[in-house]
Amino acid sequence: MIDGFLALYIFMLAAFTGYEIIARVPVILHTPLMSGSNFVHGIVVIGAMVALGHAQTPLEQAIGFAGVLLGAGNAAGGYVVTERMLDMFKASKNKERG
Amino acid sequence: MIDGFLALYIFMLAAFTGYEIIARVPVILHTPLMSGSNFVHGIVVIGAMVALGHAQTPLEQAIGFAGVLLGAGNAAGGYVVTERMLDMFKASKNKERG
Amino acid sequence: MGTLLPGLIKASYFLAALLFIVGLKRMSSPRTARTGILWAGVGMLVAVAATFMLPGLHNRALMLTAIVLGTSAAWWSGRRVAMTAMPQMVALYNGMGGGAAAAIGLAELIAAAAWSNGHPGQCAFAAASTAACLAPSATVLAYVGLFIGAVSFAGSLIAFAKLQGWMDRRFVFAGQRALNGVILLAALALGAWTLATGFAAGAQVPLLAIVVFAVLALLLGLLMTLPIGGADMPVVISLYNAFTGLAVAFEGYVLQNEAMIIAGMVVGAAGTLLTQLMARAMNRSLGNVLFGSFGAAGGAAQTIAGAQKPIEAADAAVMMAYAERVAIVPGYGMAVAQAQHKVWEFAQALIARGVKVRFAIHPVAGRMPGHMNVLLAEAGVPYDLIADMDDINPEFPTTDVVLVIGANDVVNPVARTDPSSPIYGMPILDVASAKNVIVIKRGKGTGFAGIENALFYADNARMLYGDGQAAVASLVAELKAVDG
Amino acid sequence: MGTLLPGLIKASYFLAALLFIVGLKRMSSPRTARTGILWAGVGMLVAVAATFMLPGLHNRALMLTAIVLGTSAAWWSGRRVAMTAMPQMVALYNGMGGGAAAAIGLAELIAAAAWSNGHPGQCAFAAASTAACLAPSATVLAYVGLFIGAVSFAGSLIAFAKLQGWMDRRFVFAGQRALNGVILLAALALGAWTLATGFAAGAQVPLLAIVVFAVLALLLGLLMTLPIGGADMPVVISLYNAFTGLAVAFEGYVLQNEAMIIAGMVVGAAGTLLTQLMARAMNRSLGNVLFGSFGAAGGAAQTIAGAQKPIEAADAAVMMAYAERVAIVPGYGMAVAQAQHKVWEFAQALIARGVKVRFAIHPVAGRMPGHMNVLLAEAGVPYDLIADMDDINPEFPTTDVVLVIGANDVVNPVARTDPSSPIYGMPILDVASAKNVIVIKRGKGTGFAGIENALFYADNARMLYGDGQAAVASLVAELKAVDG
Ligand SMILES: NC(=O)c1ccc[n+]([C@@H]2O[C@H](COP(=O)([O-])OP(=O)(O)OC[C@H]3O[C@@H](n4cnc5c(N)ncnc54)[C@H](OP(=O)(O)O)[C@@H]3O)[C@@H](O)[C@H]2O)c1
Ligand SMILES: NC(=O)c1ccc[n+]([C@@H]2O[C@H](COP(=O)([O-])OP(=O)(O)OC[C@H]3O[C@@H](n4cnc5c(N)ncnc54)[C@H](OP(=O)(O)O)[C@@H]3O)[C@@H](O)[C@H]2O)c1
Repeated sequence: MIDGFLALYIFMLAAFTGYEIIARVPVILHTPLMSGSNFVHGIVVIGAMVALGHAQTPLEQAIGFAGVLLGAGNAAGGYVVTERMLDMFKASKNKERG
Repeated sequence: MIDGFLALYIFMLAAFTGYEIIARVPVILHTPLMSGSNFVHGIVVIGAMVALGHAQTPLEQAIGFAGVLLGAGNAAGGYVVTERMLDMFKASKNKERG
Repeated sequence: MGTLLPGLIKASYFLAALLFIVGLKRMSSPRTARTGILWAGVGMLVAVAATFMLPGLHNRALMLTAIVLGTSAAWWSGRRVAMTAMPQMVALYNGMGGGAAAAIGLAELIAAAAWSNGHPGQCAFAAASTAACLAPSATVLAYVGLFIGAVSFAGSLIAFAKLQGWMDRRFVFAGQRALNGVILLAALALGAWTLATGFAAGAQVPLLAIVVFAVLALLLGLLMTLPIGGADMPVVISLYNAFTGLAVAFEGYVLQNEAMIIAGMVVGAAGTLLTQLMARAMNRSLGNVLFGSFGAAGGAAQTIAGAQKPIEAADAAVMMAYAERVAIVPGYGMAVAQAQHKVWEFAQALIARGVKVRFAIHPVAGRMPGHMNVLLAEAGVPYDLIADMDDINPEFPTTDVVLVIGANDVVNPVARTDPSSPIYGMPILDVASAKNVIVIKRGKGTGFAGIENALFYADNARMLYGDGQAAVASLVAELKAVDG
Repeated sequence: MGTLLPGLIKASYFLAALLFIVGLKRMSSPRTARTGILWAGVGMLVAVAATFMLPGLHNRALMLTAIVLGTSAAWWSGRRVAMTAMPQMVALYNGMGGGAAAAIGLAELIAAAAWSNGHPGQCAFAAASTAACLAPSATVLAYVGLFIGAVSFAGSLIAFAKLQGWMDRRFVFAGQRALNGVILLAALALGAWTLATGFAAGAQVPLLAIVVFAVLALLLGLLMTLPIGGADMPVVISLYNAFTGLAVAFEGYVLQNEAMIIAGMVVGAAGTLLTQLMARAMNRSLGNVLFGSFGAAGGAAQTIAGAQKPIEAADAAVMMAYAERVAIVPGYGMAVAQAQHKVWEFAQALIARGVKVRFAIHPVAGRMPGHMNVLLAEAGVPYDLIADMDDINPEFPTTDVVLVIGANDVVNPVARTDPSSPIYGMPILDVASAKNVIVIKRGKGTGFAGIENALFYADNARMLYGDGQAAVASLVAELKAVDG
């Protein structure tokens, strides 16, 4: 069980970690990083799976199904888009230079 | 109760937080920062207080007493030394300049 | 096996959380960014696989169907969309995440209320999974997560529609903010009432109340986003990205899932900072973006003495061909014209002649932070030819020619000189200090801020009118002509 | 009140952890550093006050006595010590923290074992505080924390003694590393044995075994640190700082105290990084610092062609008086000579004449990272006159005179040219590229790495022999003479 204060500690530490990581991101990576963090909260799909897995009534099943569908879309779409953007940041070694 | 995995999460997040904070420290602050982090682990004094507070035998009391003494020294000494060092980093506004 | 499997699942979640953080960390440096998303992706796979193994889950066929459908649709759309449409795709996927978080909250609250209604006097709300009583803190966070998630869902979809060009106008009407306030208050009251009812021993919580609560949140997200102009959308998307993160963290608490809590909270904090950075770089407050009527005040007619002096492509090409240093400043117009490939072709031709070429990027050029960087990277510009504002501003005085392509606000000296201007105080690329400035744009159109630009009337500035792509193409052609 | 007080205490611990993190964060920028330690200090007070409120604690009088004694002794010594003795004071206080962590582990393990011995068959080890069984993970971490804490305690005290000058020699003898290995193995075996005994139902754990375990750890800390040279101590202190942090985190887990876990872990991670940064800046591996015999190999006699060319203080003063740009490079010798005040006096005199003066600081100049910065700050040099290596290296070619004061290794070009040199690969201050170099040192002494320096034989270098303080004082006097 994650009780109240333990949850607060985890919330706080995770928030600091997220904040500090982003604080060092160069402007050049802002757009891919927004997309990358968008991918990360795609983890919501596992929560939706749990909700669907416990759904009993058709209403609950429908909501759970929608949740998994949307969550999977978040994760998959976020991944593809981020990967495509980052793929463009090639080092210049193999390019001709001025 | 902080069970095994919760503790792992907290260990991990705290480690990331500490790492990321230091990763941004300019060289100019390395010595005071070493001292500042030395102060922070002076929090050990509260653990020593708990240990002494539960001590029953004279041996346990002696160990607990030593722990509190040392822990208080860590905290107080770390604070004074860090503060003295940081006090020297004055902005140059009120100084004559070249 | 009874204790091994749960242990393994917990370990998988731990690994996933670790990989997310390491992945995001790696994404913060250009050298490691590409592997960063890979690491995070592995974390996601591990977490999903572990969740499949969770004992006691039903509806596994439905689950698999939903995952396959959601994944393939998103994968397909994400693969084929054009690079310039990335902002709206991020909005779309973000909205989906918000919707998923809201769905979790809705499902858990409905199931919990139904169970409690059926077992009067035992629990305020019980967790659907275990039939154990939900802690009051978990119940409250379930509501909060549902609310935030639903706002993010509806808001992100509107943002998507606007950026996609399906909804060009800003919907503004009198009393809009008051209406939003009323909806917010109604939702709060309803939420508080169901909570109080739930916690009153033996009282029944009407399930409909929870659904209405969710609908109110959707409505608020819709109405909040409708009046915001398309150009402000990136800040709004970033904000909703943070919202979704928080919603995921809160629902993670309800489900007692540490991976969700940590991933959601990391994104919540990171997204909040990113939003602030974006808003600050545009020299606006977040409140102004959300509630302000930008452009209305700043549009006051200013006229600038002098005239814009046009230049022919041939003359411009010669000027740069014989320059020692050329800086290229792209802006939103380059994105509109999709001119980045041509621009790089032109730059390469200059480099081949021995000209020192650099690209100067303003942090908020375009419509997303790093917008220009992504476009230039797409065209194949190596990132060490790309200079930040702070690095290149001191170099302009020794630069022979600055070529401005579809940039306007980010090079507008008014930001330094006119305190009444809406962009006053925004740091700009100081191109006016270069020896010569050539500006490519289609006509006398203003930029995002809707204000006149004194640069275009400066003595050392020449205008090369035309669509960005066509204009640069003619520069390339004329440069070839110079050689032979 | 039964639930209010524990809640308040938990909230205080949360606040303390938060303040520590925010404090450390603020210490990472020169502008906010001074308030950073204040914030952290408030956190400490809050945590200590809350702990006093903990219900069920005995020995409160003893507790107060220990706190008053420890605090006042440390406060007094910390106030009156000279600025240059800071490194050893940090070592001392750090050692105290390690000792405290070890004491907690010892007390908890002894109490737990005693309780279990008295209640056979109930528990492997029980927590002294609650008489509840200690989880196996907590028992193991109690041992680990005790071990690390004791190593840090003994090692830090040796480091203190060495830096204080009480112990000049490096104690090296044949088979030293083998002996350390044997002690480590013996401690591991003993720890494993007591754990196994404890977990075997009904078996008695001899309390003496736990004490012997602690003594072995102390011995190891002692023997590990004795052979390390005084100049390597800062890296070692930083390592022990990280050790203490970890020990505190582990004992925090044993006591189920989140504030200790978080503060300890943050310092553990931060200290590890800092140690790596220090070792890397000196171009050595941590293993080399701990086990290497530095200097022995590098001392191979190199001779450099040419001669050192002396200069008189009067000539040096004139040269700088009429220079446009002067860079001052301080090193360990300035610290030894306590010349920082004189140096700043001299710099001010130059500035008053219109000379552009900057201080160039190498990251590992002196004997601690930032050593020079602290000394210059003490003398009152504004920190914006102080330039990092990366910033100033490109400026040396346009600098008229570089004044090197007691620096040697950090300006040794051999680091770039001779792969066999022990400092090969270390980035250096490229002072040789300046128009003139004046070097203040007492004679032909080598620096920390014990190698010859080609710079001193360069055509554009002149030697101003003498103690750092005296030499700069004569420069000040001669500069006055220039003016009349
Ligand atoms: N980057 C971000 O994160 C972000 C987010 C939201 C808002 N903003 C705001 O957006 C603005 C960005 O400034 P900016 O200088 O990049 O762009 P801008 O100020 O919006 O100016 C764009 C210019 O490009 C020209 N243009 C449009 N289409 C063109 C085409 N096809 N070919 C050639 N030129 C074309 C337009 O003039 P013509 O019509 O005459 O061609 C216009 O003056 C700032 O005000 C910033 O605050 C930025
Ligand atoms: N900063 C750190 O974190 C750290 C930690 C550990 C080790 N180190 C190492 O320490 C070295 C630091 O380099 P450094 O250039 O600062 O110092 P250094 O290489 O140790 O050289 C110091 C020089 O100062 C001279 N000196 C000593 N006492 C003096 C006095 N009273 N007046 C004038 N001159 C005096 C000595 O020559 P004379 O005897 O001829 O006067 C000596 O050549 C590097 O090798 C670095 O790796 C650094």
